[in-house]
Amino acid sequence: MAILIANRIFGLVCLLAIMIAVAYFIRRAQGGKVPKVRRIPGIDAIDEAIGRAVEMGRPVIASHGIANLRDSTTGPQTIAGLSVLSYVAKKCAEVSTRLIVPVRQPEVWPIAADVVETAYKMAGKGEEFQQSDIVFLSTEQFGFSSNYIGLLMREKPGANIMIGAYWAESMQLAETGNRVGAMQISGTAQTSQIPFFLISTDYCLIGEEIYAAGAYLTNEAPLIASLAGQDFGRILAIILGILGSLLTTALTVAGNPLLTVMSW
Amino acid sequence: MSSFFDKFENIDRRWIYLLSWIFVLFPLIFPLGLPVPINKESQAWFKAINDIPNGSVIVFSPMFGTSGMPELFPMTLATMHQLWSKNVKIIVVSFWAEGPLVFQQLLNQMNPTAAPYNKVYGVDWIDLGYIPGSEPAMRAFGEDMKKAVAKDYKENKNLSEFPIMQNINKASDVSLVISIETGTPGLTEWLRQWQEPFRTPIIVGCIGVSAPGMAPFLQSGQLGALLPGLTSSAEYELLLNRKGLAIAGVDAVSMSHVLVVILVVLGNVGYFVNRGKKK
Amino acid sequence: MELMALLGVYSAVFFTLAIYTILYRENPWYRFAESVFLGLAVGYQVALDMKYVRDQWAGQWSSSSIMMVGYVLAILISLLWYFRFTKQYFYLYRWPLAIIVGTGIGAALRTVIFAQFTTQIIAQAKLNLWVPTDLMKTFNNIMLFIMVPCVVLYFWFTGSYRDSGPMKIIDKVARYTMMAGFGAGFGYTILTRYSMFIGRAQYLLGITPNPPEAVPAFIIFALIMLATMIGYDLMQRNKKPST
Amino acid sequence: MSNILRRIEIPIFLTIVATLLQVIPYYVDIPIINDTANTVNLWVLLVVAWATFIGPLSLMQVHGKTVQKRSKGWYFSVVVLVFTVVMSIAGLPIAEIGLGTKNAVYTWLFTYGQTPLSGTMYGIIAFFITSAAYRSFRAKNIEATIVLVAGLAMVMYNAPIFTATWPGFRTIGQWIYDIPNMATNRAVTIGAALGAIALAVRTLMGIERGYLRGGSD
Repeated sequence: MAILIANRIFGLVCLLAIMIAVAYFIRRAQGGKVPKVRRIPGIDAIDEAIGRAVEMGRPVIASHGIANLRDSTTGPQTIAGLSVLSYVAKKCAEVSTRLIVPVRQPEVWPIAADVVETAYKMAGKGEEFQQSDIVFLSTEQFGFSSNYIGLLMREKPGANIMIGAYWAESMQLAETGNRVGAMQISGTAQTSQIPFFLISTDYCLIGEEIYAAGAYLTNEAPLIASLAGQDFGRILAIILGILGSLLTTALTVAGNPLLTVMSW
Repeated sequence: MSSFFDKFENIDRRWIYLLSWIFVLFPLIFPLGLPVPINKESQAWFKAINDIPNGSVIVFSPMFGTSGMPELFPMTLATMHQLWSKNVKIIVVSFWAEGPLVFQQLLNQMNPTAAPYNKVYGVDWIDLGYIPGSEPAMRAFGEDMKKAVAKDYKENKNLSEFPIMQNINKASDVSLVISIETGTPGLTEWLRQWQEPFRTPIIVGCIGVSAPGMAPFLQSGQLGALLPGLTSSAEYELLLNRKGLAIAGVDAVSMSHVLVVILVVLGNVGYFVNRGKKK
Repeated sequence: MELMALLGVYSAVFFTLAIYTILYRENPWYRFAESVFLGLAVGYQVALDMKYVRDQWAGQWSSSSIMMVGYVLAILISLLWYFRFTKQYFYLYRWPLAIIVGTGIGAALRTVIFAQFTTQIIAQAKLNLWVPTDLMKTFNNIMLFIMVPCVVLYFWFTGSYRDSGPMKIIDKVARYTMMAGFGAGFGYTILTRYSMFIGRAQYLLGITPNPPEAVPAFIIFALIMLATMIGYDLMQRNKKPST
Repeated sequence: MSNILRRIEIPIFLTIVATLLQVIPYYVDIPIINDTANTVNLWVLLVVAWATFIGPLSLMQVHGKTVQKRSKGWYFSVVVLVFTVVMSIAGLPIAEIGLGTKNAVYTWLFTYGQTPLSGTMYGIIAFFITSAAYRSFRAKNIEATIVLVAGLAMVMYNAPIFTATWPGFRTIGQWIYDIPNMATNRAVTIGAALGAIALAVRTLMGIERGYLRGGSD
C-alpha cells in the first residue's frame, strides 16, 4: 500500500534512484562504456532532404530554434538544435552545398558560427565556409520570423531544417517553407507547437526525440549516458504505474476497505 | 468541378485573411445571440470559488501580460467580481512583470470600494505588485511574504501597516491560489513551490493553448479546477449573470471556428478530388 | 473624454491596425508599429524591477549592517552582468548567471519529483480497471492504462531491447495516441489565437467596456492605411511597363 | 589574474553551490541551512532585478549600430531607441520627481501602446493558422488523419454553435481531451521531470555547460 500513499520518503527514494542512475551511466560512459542509442528515423530524413537540395541545386536552411541557452527547459532544446546543425553542416560540406543559418539570439550566434565552421574544416573544406551565411536576423520574435520568411522566399531552399524551441512562429515558418517547395524536417519539445510542425512539415521529431537525435549525432558520451539514466526513470514510472493499477483493481474486486483511503 | 478546386487550392492567402476578418467582425457588429451551453469546466470554476469559506485568505495571481489580455481579461474581471462579492481576504500578486499593470486596468473598470462590493483596501484586499525572479520568487513569497515583498503596489506602504497582513506570513496561511496564466511561470511552478511544500490548493484559468497540458494535473487532482479559454469564460459570465466581453465575443468564436471547419473540409475535398484526377 | 485619453484611443487603434497591415504586405506602417513595440516591451520592465530593489532596500535589507553588506554585495555581483558589453572581461557575466541558474535548478529540484513524477504515477496507479457499474469508465481507464505507458516508452531511446518486436507495436499505439493529443492542441490553439483577434476587434468596434471613440478612429486609420498600401501597389504596377 | 578569473570552473562551482543550497534543506532538517537558503534565495532576486538594464542596453547596442551606419531602415531603429529610453526612464522608481509605475507617460504608453501592440502581435497568428489549416491540414495518411479528425473535433468542442446544435460534439471533444490528450501530456510531464533531474545531475557533476557558452568565445 505504501506505493499508493503520497509522502516525502517515496519521492526522495525515487529522486535518488533516478539521480544515481543518471550519475552511474555518466560515470560508466566516461569510462568508455557508452550505451547504444536508437537511430531516430528523422535523421535519415535529414540526409534525404540535403540530397534533394543538392539535386535541385538549391541551398539548405537550418535553424536551431529561437531560445537562448540559459533557460532550463528551452536551453537544452537549443543545444539539441546546435548538435543537429553540426551534422547538417558536415553533410553540406561533404557535398559542397550552401548552408544558411538564421539566428535570433545574439549570444548563440558565435556558437552557431563556430559549429558550422568546425564542420566545414573537419570535412577539409574550411575555405568554403561563409561567415555571412550565419545570419543574425533580429532579437524580436516576429522580427525574426518575418526575416526568416523573407529568407525562405528569396533563397527558395531545397531543404529547411528546424530543430529547437519554437513558439508561435513555428507555423508561419513551416507554412512558408512548404510554399517554396522545400523538404522540411522539424522538431521541438514545445508541446503546443508540435501539431503545427506535424501537419506542415515532411518529417517531425516529437518532443524528447530531439535530445536523442542531438546526442546520437554528436555522439557526446555524457548526453547519451544521461538519456540512459532517464530511461531508467521511465521504466520505473511504468512499472510502478502498472503494478499500482493492477493492485487497485484487485483490491476493488476483493472489496478491500483500505480503498476508501485512496478513493477518487 | 476539379478546376474549381484547382483554382481554390492556389487562392491568394489574403482572400482567406479577408474571410477571417468578415467571420469575426460580422457577429461582433450584428450579435447573433447563439445559445451558449454551460459545461462542466465553468461550473466547476464557479463552484470552486463559491465554496470558499467566509474569511479565507486567497492569493489571486494575474500571471499574464498584455498579450494574454484578450483571452484572459474577461475571466479575470469575472473572477474578481465573484471574489469581491464574497467575504474573503484577497492578496493580489504577480510573477509576470506586466501583471500589476494589467490588474491596474481591471481597477480602472471596476471599483472594489464602491457598491456592490464595499471592500476596504488593506483590510479586505491588497495589491502586492510584481516580484522578479520567476520560480525562486514564488518560493520566496511562499516562505515569507513580508520579506519577499517590502511594500504594497498601490499605496507604497510597508506591509505590516495593513491589517490584512497581520496574521498572514507564508503559504500555509493561504487557503487557495487562483492563477490566471499564459505559460511559464505558471501551474507547474505553483505546484513545485506552493502545493508540494505547503499543500495549498490551486485553481487555474488559462489560455486555450495551455489547456491540453493541464489535463494530467486535473486528472491527478493536483489542479482543483480549470477554466480554459474564452468559451469557458463566456459560460462563467452567464453563470454569474454578469455579461461581459467574453459573452460578447463568443458568437465570433463560433463563427471563426465555423470558418476553420469549412476551410479544412474544403481543403480536403479539393485534395481528394485532385488526387483522384491524377490517378 | 479628456484629450490625453482620446489621443490614447486613437493611438491604440492606430497601433492595432498598423500591425494588421502585415497581412496585406510588408510596409512602413507595420515597421513603425513593430519598432515602437520593441522599444516599449524592453523598457517597461525596468520600472518594475527597479521598484522592487528600492522597496527591498527600504524593507529588510536596511534593517541591520549585515543585511546592508548583503545588499551592497548583490549590487556588486550584479555589476558583473554588464561586463557582457566589454570585449575583454565579458566572461565575468557568467558568475551572476551561474548563481541564478543554480538557484533556479535547485528550486525546481526540491519538489519536481513530487509535482511531476510521483503524483502522476500515483494517479496512474489509482486507475481502476474494472468498474462494474460504469462500463465507459472501465473502458476509459483501460485506455489510459495502455496509452500512458506506451507514450512513455516511445521516448525510451537507449539499450538493445529498444528495437525488439513488441516495441514496434508500442510505438504505433504511442504515435496514434499522440496524434490525437496533438489534435487537441491544435483545436485549443485555434481558440486562443482567435480570442486574441476577437479581443482586438472588440476594441476597434468600441464594444463596452472599450471606449466607443475607437470606431471613428478605426474607420479613419483603416481607410488611410488601405489607401496608401493599395495605392502604392497600383503605382508600382503602372510603373512596370515603362521600365 | 584575469586568466584565473576566466576559468570556467568558477561559474560551475557557483552553480553547484547555489543548487545544493536550495535542495538539501528540503530533505534534511537543519534550520540554519534552511534559513540561509531562504535568505540567499531573496538575495538572488535582487541580482535578477539588477539585470534589468541588459535588455535595453543590448537593444541600444544593436540599434545604435544600425543608426550609426545609416543601414537600411535606420530611422526605425531611432524609433526603437526613443521608446526604449523614454519607457525606461519614465518608469524609474523615483516618486519624488514623479517617475515610476504611476508616472503619466509610463501608464499612457503602457495602456495605449504596449497593450494594443502586444495583443495584436500575438493575435495576428489567427490568420496564419487559418490559412495553414486550409493548406496543410490534409488526410494524407493514418497519422495525419488522426490529427485532422481530433483537431476538428476539438475546434467544434470549443465553439458553442456546434455544441449547442449537437451535445455529442462536447462528448467527443471531452473524450479526446481526457483520454489521448491526457495520456500524451502525462507522458510528457513525466519526461520533463526526468529531463530536469538529469539536467540537475549533469550540472552537479560539472559537465553541463550549455548555459555558460556564448558571449564572445
